[in-house]
Amino acid sequence: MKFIFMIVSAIFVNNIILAKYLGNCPFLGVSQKRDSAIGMALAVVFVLTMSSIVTWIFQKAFLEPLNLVHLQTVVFILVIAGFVQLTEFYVRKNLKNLYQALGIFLPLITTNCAVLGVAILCIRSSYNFIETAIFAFSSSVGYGLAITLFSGIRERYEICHIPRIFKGTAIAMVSVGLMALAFLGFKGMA
Amino acid sequence: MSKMVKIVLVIGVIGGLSGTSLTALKNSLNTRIEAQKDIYIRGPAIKEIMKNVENDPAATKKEMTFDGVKYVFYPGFKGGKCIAVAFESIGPGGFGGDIKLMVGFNFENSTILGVAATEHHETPGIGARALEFSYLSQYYGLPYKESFKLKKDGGKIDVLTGASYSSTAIVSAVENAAQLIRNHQKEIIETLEKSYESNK
Amino acid sequence: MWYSLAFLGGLGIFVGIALGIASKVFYVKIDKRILEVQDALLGANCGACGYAGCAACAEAIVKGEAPVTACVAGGPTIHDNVGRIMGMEVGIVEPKIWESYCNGGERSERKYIYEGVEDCRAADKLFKGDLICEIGCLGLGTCVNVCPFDAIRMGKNHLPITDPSRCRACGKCVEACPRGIISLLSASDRILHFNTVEECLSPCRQACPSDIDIPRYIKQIREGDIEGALLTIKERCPLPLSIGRVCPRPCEEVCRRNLIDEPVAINSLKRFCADYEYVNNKRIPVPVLPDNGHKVAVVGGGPSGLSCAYYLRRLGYTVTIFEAEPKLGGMLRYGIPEYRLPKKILDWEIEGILKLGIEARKNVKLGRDFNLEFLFANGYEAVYISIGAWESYTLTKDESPDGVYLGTKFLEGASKGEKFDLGEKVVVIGGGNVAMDAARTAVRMGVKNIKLYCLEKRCEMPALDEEIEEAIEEGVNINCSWGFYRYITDNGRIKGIELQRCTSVFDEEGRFNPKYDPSERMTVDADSIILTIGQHPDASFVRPDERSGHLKLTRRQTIIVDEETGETSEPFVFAGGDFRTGPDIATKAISEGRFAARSIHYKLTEGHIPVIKRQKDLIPESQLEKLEGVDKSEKVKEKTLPPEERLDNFNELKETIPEEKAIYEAGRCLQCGIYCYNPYINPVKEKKKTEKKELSGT
Amino acid sequence: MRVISEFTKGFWKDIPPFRLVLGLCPTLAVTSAAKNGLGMGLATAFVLVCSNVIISFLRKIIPSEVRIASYIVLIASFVVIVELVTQAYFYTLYEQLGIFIPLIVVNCIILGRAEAFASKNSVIYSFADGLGIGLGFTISLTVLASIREILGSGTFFGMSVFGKSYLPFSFLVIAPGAFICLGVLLAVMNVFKK
Repeated sequence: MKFIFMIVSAIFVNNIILAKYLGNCPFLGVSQKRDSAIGMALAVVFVLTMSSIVTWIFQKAFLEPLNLVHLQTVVFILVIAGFVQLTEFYVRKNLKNLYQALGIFLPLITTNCAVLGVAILCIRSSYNFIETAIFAFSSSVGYGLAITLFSGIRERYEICHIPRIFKGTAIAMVSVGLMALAFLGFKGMA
Repeated sequence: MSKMVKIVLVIGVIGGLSGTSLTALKNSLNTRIEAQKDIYIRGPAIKEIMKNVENDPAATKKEMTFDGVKYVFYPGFKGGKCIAVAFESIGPGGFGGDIKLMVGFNFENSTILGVAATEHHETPGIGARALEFSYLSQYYGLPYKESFKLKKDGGKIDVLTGASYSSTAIVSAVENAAQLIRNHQKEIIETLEKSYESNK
Repeated sequence: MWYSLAFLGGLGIFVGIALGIASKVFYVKIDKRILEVQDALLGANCGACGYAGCAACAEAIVKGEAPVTACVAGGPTIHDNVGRIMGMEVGIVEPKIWESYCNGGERSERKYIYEGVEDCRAADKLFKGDLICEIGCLGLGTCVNVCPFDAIRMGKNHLPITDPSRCRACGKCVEACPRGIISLLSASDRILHFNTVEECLSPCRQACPSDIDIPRYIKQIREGDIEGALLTIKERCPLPLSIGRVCPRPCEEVCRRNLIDEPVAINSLKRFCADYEYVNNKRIPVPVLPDNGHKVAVVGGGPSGLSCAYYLRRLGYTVTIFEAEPKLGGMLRYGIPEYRLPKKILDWEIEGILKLGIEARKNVKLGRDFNLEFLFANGYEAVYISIGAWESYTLTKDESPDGVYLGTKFLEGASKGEKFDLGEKVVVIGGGNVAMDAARTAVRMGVKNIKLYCLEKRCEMPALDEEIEEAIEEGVNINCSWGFYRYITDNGRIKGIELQRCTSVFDEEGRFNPKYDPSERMTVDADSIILTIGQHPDASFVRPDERSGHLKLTRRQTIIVDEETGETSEPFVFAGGDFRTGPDIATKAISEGRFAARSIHYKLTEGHIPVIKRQKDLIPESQLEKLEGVDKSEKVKEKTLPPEERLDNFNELKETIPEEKAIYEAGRCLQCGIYCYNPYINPVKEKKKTEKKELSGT
Repeated sequence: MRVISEFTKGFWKDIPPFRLVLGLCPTLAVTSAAKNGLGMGLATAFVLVCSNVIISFLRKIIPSEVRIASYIVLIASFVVIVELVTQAYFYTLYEQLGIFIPLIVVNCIILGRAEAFASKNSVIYSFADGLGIGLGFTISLTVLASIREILGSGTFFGMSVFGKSYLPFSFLVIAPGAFICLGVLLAVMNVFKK
């Protein structure tokens, strides 16, 4: 039951983009087309889950025993960057189709604050290993949901007449706001 | 190959230097950070809970270990006698993670002296409402010898609508703290009075 | 303290080593330019540009899909650097030219009245738009809205027009247009383009063997942009001076004006453009890409070989033509008589082609002086063989008696100025254009009595009507439905020929299979006989012990190539022209040459040749039954020398039409699409200036 | 004089996040109160200036293959310094900004300036650039935060603006309000854009 609440909360109520303001730059950048949005979503699910797990292990295996918790930020970002880069190298060489679909989004994730943010959140909320995995996975699913839905909205904007000054990022921000407002309706579920 | 060595060397040196200097900084700032936490987090909570004491609870804090868990007790004295104590208790499973509460106990009449939040990640306006005085005040003055339960579990505690998760976390935090007092009240009072004496 | 030093330093070293090794182990080859651009970019992988990271963005910039300013995060400094990198390549990245192929749009009838969102994409979703024409411009201006540079606007006729000075060729409009009307093609894209079945092709474009964009150049002539028209023609035909004179004009046969009056004089207009360049003696520069380092050999300097060499050169290849004869031009030089194509003009035209930087080696024959091994050993990466079809068929298996001349040899000799002892009575056997050329050449050599015999009935004769009529005017006596029976000789010298009645030429399946009635025979006296009954290639260079032995030939000695690519069974060897098709018209040979250029280009740069659905047969929907709203108008004809002035000289027969007539004639063009045409364009006075502007973009 | 232009471009020409649409997460997350906006802006500016200076200083030593990794480590180190210092001296701010202090590391503006500017320019220009862009970011954040605080809570830097009778437009304090407020501000900026 606790896990179900955790999942629902992470996907809908505390959606990392719409409620926690994480990962906005790539969210706005890659949401212009549905296909790339879906690719990005899947890549985020993979990287976010994996890197949260890896950083959790680093935290518990090295940082806490060695009393180096204050180096968390440096270590995490280095680990995530290295991990993502390695995955990209591997996928590009050995899984060409996957690379075309997902791999090209991998480097983008290094500087996606959602990835580092969720990794730190898991530690700050003192989640155990399983909770970390579930929380990270469902948060990333929430990210994927938001970016996919949003890309649909943005594709629609192409055929709408938008006031000149609102064209581009401005209208995108306003619509993210409206989407966040809609997601606020999920609050009752908590 | 020499290029490879250079790459590895540069990044290693940068990493090592930054690690060392950050640790040095951390060590030099550590006491200040702890003091800040006392002032800004626990301080206000304790002040809110303990109003009529002669000492500064934060200055007379004392660490004790029960069942392998470290607790920091903030005692309140009146005429050299320990009449109250406050300490941090963790309520697992709040909506945004664990909730940390400062729970105060009045030894004079065996009631809860007060409850105040020190750390939480609840949603503002929703779960966070459960951490405001208006909700937490229902605990004030309740006897701690009985266990604390929500009304739906047969207890006396109201659930805040829309914040059931936070309410549950709070009640379990208070109950955990009460349990510790129930089991170790004497021991705690003795230790605290002894150290108060010796510090005087 | 030491922990942190060791731990963070160690972690750094570990990450460094791991990435270093991984980048070697998982190394993937990437275009050098992409790496350069990527290096210049931010490297933050922030995604603000809309691409998946800096690598993807760099790729898009190099491909020209993204502007050099794509990196939002980078700011002007990075834009400058990227621009500099791309700028170094400007010579290679050709400017792309915006074009919308739809001339129709509103000309089409409507299926229903559309009142939805003012957006073509939305309109297109509803039963493929409100127009009957499902490929035409919907005219709702989506391209105008998506253009980030305000370069597009809707013209008066609801067709988009662009301002070339503003267009950055970003491709947003191409992507947005649901009909795929807009294209951004560079000069080389256009050279590599062949008509496909998906396009909106007017009947004349469908019929043109060279795929010339006929309505476009006619429109340019109407607007007075003759140089532009010539460049349009030269995208598909490098020899407009010659083709404008000798083409049998399959385009005019299908011109929609045939339904009303007479076809537009398409070929005369082409000749007009070409002569404009020739008469003013200024070579209009054509875009040629910088050298790309690839070397290609073209064997055979006829129209097909010249075409292949010309287009490869324009794409940046180093090309060498190997020609067996002392001069280039092939059948255009040696098969077409002077009065139809003056050699001076042909020389000027070929000189123009060679001036682009093509080397020509003359008097060297494949199989005699060199072979394929020699070419590949000398650094040529691909070979195009277009040796033509020069061997004439004969009527008997034995050696022909004295006084029997083979058509090609006769014409070749005549064009080289050789003297022939034809006697007084000459018989020409054959009914094609070569027969007419031979007979009319004989007329100009002073022969008075020329009889021509052919198997076909008058209406079946493959020669152009115009040619036949002109031959009759010049006194050639044409006799149909006669076939050869035997020669009559005297001491090995021809005396006459015995003919038999031919009842039918083709069998029920349309194959050449003549039937004779042996009971009806006649004998004709002749001092000499010219045989023009067809040619075949001379494939004697194919030797089993050489690389050429891999080439496959048909029974008629023509070569077998892959229909989709023009490549022979031997890799990197391509073939075309008459060598592949057997004797055919020059325009077809030119098209084959360009097609081979395309294939060679893809083969050498990308390794494989993309296959397209080429339009070959006429598209049935485009064959209209009647035209509405079109007024009759008279066709402009080229001025022809009167028959009495032609008999004793090889002066050019026809004159170029003058400019005002050309513009008038261009005005007769209906600017057809597949389904629609424009009845309102008529050969009326000059267009107003504003309207000119309106049209220039489309 | 170039120093001055490098410095001033951050205030209008390249002002983030309005002109350079980057660093949106902190822009949205911490601007519910003017104090937080100012604090976050200054923290970011500090990291930006320090990292710009040190990266420009080391630009000839760091091999290009690992430059991004090295930059990240350097930036992260300054972030940790900010983290520790705010914790020690501005504890309430530290609590308010929460995880957005460590997330300064992944703010594209910082890595962006490091790569685009500091790695190619001398220390003095990099300093000017970092300071300009950093202060520009601070101004943006403070402006946005002020709007949200004044309208959303009726206060400015914690001081009541409209008095007790004002019913705060509390929508602006939560996430949707943040997005829409920024959207409208971007549109307003577009009015001035040529």
